[in-house]
Amino acid sequence: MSYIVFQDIEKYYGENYILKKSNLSVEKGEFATLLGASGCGKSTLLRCLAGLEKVTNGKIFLDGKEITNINPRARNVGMIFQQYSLFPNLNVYKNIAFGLKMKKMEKDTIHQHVKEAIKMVDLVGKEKQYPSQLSGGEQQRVALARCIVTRPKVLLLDEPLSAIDAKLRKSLQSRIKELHKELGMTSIFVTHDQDEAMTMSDTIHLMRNGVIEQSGNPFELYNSPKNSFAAEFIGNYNIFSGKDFSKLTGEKYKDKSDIVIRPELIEISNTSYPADEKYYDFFGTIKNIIPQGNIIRYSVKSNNNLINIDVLNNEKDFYKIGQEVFFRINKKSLLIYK
Amino acid sequence: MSYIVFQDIEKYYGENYILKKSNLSVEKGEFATLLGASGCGKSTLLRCLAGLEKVTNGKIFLDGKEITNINPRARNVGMIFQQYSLFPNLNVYKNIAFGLKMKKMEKDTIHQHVKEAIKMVDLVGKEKQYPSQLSGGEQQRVALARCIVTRPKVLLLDEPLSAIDAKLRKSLQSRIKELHKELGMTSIFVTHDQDEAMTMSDTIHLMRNGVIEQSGNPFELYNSPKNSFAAEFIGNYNIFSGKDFSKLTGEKYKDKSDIVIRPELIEISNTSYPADEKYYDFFGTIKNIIPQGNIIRYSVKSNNNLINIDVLNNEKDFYKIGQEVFFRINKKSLLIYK
Amino acid sequence: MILIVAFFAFWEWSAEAKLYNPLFTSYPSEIFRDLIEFYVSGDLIKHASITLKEAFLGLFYGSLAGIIAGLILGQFKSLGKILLPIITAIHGIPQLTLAPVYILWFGLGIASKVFLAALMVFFHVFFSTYAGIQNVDKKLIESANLLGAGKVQTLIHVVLPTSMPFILSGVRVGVGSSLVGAIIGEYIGASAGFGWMIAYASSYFNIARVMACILILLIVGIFLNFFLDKVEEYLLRWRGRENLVIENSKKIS
Amino acid sequence: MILIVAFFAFWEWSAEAKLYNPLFTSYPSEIFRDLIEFYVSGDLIKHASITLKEAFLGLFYGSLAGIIAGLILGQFKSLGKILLPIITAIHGIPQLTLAPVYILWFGLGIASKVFLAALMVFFHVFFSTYAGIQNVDKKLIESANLLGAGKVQTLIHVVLPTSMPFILSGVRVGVGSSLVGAIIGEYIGASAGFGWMIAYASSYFNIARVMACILILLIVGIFLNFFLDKVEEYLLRWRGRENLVIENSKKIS
Repeated sequence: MSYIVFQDIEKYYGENYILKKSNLSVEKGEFATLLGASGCGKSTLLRCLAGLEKVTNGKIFLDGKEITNINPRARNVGMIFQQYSLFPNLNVYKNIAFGLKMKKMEKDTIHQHVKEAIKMVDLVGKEKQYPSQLSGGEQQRVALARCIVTRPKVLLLDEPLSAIDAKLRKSLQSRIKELHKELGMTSIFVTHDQDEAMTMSDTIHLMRNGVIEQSGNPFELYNSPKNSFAAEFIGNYNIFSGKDFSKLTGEKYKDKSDIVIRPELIEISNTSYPADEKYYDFFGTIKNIIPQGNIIRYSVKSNNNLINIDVLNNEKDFYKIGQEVFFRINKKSLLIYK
Repeated sequence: MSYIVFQDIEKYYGENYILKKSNLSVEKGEFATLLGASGCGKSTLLRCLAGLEKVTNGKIFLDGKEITNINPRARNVGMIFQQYSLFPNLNVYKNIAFGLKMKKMEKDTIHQHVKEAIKMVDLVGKEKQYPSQLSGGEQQRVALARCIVTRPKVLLLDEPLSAIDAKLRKSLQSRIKELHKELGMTSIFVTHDQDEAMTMSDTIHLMRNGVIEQSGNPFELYNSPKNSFAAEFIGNYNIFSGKDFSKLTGEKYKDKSDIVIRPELIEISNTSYPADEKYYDFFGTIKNIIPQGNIIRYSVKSNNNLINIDVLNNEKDFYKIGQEVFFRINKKSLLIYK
Repeated sequence: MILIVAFFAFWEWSAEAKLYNPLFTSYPSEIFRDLIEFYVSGDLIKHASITLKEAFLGLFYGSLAGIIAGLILGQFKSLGKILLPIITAIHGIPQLTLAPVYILWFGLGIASKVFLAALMVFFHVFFSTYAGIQNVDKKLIESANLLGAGKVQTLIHVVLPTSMPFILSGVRVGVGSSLVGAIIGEYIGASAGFGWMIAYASSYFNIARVMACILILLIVGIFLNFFLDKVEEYLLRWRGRENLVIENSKKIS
Repeated sequence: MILIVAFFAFWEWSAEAKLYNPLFTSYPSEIFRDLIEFYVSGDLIKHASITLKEAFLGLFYGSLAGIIAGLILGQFKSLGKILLPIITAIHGIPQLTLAPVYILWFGLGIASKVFLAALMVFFHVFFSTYAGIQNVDKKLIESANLLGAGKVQTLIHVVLPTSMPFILSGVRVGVGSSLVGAIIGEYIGASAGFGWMIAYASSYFNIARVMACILILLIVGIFLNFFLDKVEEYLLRWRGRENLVIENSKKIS
């Protein structure tokens, strides 16, 4: 049995469901992410594991024991919230010591553990400051220390970085990843940001409307989305209706199917490609160039379709707006849904 | 003379300066961006143009006239704030009509203009709602409409998208870009997010500590940063000290210089490259793989240096953690500072 | 509703059963009888109208003065810096304790009670108006300015409406204060009004009459609150759910 | 400081010059003379100690009852739903207008004033404590719970400290109310205390004595406020600048 198991979890509020037959398992030491738009039930699922929400149906197992109806106090689960949620009347040291004090540890042991945790999150020298004197990033680091100092069986992170600005977020992402590895702690991370999910996770569980749509590692999710919802959510896929794509290629696709292709799999050139059975060949005009740092995205118009093509910004070839270009798509790289 | 000219603008608070000898010009119809970390003076510069801050020294010209000391009312400048700043007691229609009412336009003309603006920002049907009933994205669209309906000479956007969540931000970015093009309106956009600056701007002005460090189009800034600050701010450059780089390559670089190389310009392979005078050749071990959607970033350890290499996620070659790889850097693509 | 009926029933029963000295609270039935007598004799209308007149005049003048003073001091920051500490110091003296002085100054008639009521209302409304103006988002004023609004237009179209929640919360507190002011004034020196009636009745141990007066006060209070709720609902119809929650928590405190 | 001296000088001068009837405000010099006499005769200490005793006892019992009731109703939501409307209804009757009834109940002595003062304090403290508890971030309670704290520990370590700003703001308002309660009680029926002294002096047109009493009240008020500032500063030392601004705007309103 996996370290954490959600078995047919359902959560209803009256007639409305938040979660519907959700099954999920997380291995010991894994960094799992629940990814989805707001309202998809990802936070609720996390809160069910912590015991902060009661499940309507289903069972939850942690470390071999069923914990479905156990008091949150007794679950030994650590949780970090978006809003930091530090105790405002306690200084950094006392905030971090809180959990150990509740466990009636000895003062000396507490001191040693807290000191160590403060070092881990790089807050040496800030022990006596109150939360109101700290920046958002520092507060979240205190929250992290307050959790890990109690060595919980699993660390739950409920959009912990959403309130922190872009530059700082990256450094906190790697700090969380490092701590996760260092302590070998099982972690479940909730986010609506697919980039964050992709760079941090061992496994991503994509959720929609209370249901887990797809689970897999970042490459599986990005390269082989299960349906057009997943494709759209995770990447910047070009999505064609079967009708449009039939017109474009001259081959017959079902009208109602979705044909999906990643922009970085399309090859572009200013000379025509040699005929090749394995490829669809196209011809079009550059309509827009969107620089994205290490990537350049060309919007190419071909036969009334706008197609995005991503190339590496390594100055080998560069096309201008209005220029006519050739591009081709490997038939194998197409994904067809329905 | 350019459409907007900042001439030696300085702003002091007592002894402390916010802006120091800032020179900047913006052409008619241009989409210019002020990019920098918080506190760099970018918002202050914008507010000086709007007349909301008095400049200590220097002159500002708009459309050929000096406006340095003119009342903000009389400048005909539109501004959008991060916090939306709609009049909470007026509904959407009346918010948008406010500027025209102040200009004592006739009711019929106002009605026509407002209707048109509401259509432009896709808010038809929401005319009678109050700001508190709208989402953040909708509120910002109202703010946009309230500005453009008065046809200002220049549209100032002070981090308008920072409070809006990631998914929605992209669609608002393109809506703003479209409106800019459609109305041919000169726009100045302030942001701390280099990706946002890159995808939206005709020209980026990178600021630090009240000074403009570098101006140029997105490609110029990304591909040829003027110094290591710009390189670090704009991209994910690998930055080596001269000392380290000398060790790595065996060639002599000044100890105190910074050698800087973009991760997407490094070539990686599992077989060794043929000897080539134009390249430095290296050998290392994959330490980490960070999937970033259309890009895969490999962290390669070579001679105690961690080097990031970006390749397109197009499944041609894929390396595993622990694998030994060859990589090379074109000497021409190195940037050396100081 | 059931709760109220049950409460009266329990009161009547416990007083009848002499669980305590009924002199202390009288019987609901007796209070009701007295209420009718009070009304039939014409005394109710007479005394009520005097007290309400004092309270309303006090509320009107006090609110008017408070709003005007608040707007002026809120607009002209430098003037505010000088006058605010003075007003705060005067506010430090509990106005009600000065009731005897005001009666000395303005006589036993209606003027002294109106003045007392108005003074109490003034401070509430002034401080809340002032706080409301301080609280107006600066960016709103800048937006109005950039959209072409002058100082007066900004005051009328932006500052006044957005500080309305604060002003109204001041007026709401003022309603109660004006009633208290009028009644306390009447206790100390008057020959008519609800306050006089309560003081007079209690000096003759006519508890039923005292209770009748209190009942009427309670009803007046409930009615005024309901009325103010409606006014506020209308004037602040632009506020969303979120703001209403904040307002509610304020009301409770 | 200069302002105060100037104010007194102007007062003395304008009264001397008979710009208005000096009977209305007396002269600062005469007030000062009376103040000394008041003190020397021992009356000041006697009356002041009675009034302050009433006020402090009222403050103590009222705050205690308010905090306890607030905590209980805040913790047990279902109980709160039943009792809150009742307490709110009772609060709807302005307590001060009931002063004659309390004197009837508890006699002319100190008990009736303490009761009145305590009752006024109770409502302020109760509602602010209750609001404070409602206002505690739910995530804080959840965090404490996940970190192993039980219900009582959460109450002591999390709920009570984080609602302290609200409780203290209730107590702060209560300080003024308890003084007002004691003095109004004394106006209506007493034979000693500051309130009695003011009523007595004004009935003999002894304006200097009235003014002396008011001056002392003002000084007591300033001292108490300063003391409360210090207590608050200490108890809420964990609050940052931002929160202080909010608190200040609350104080003003």
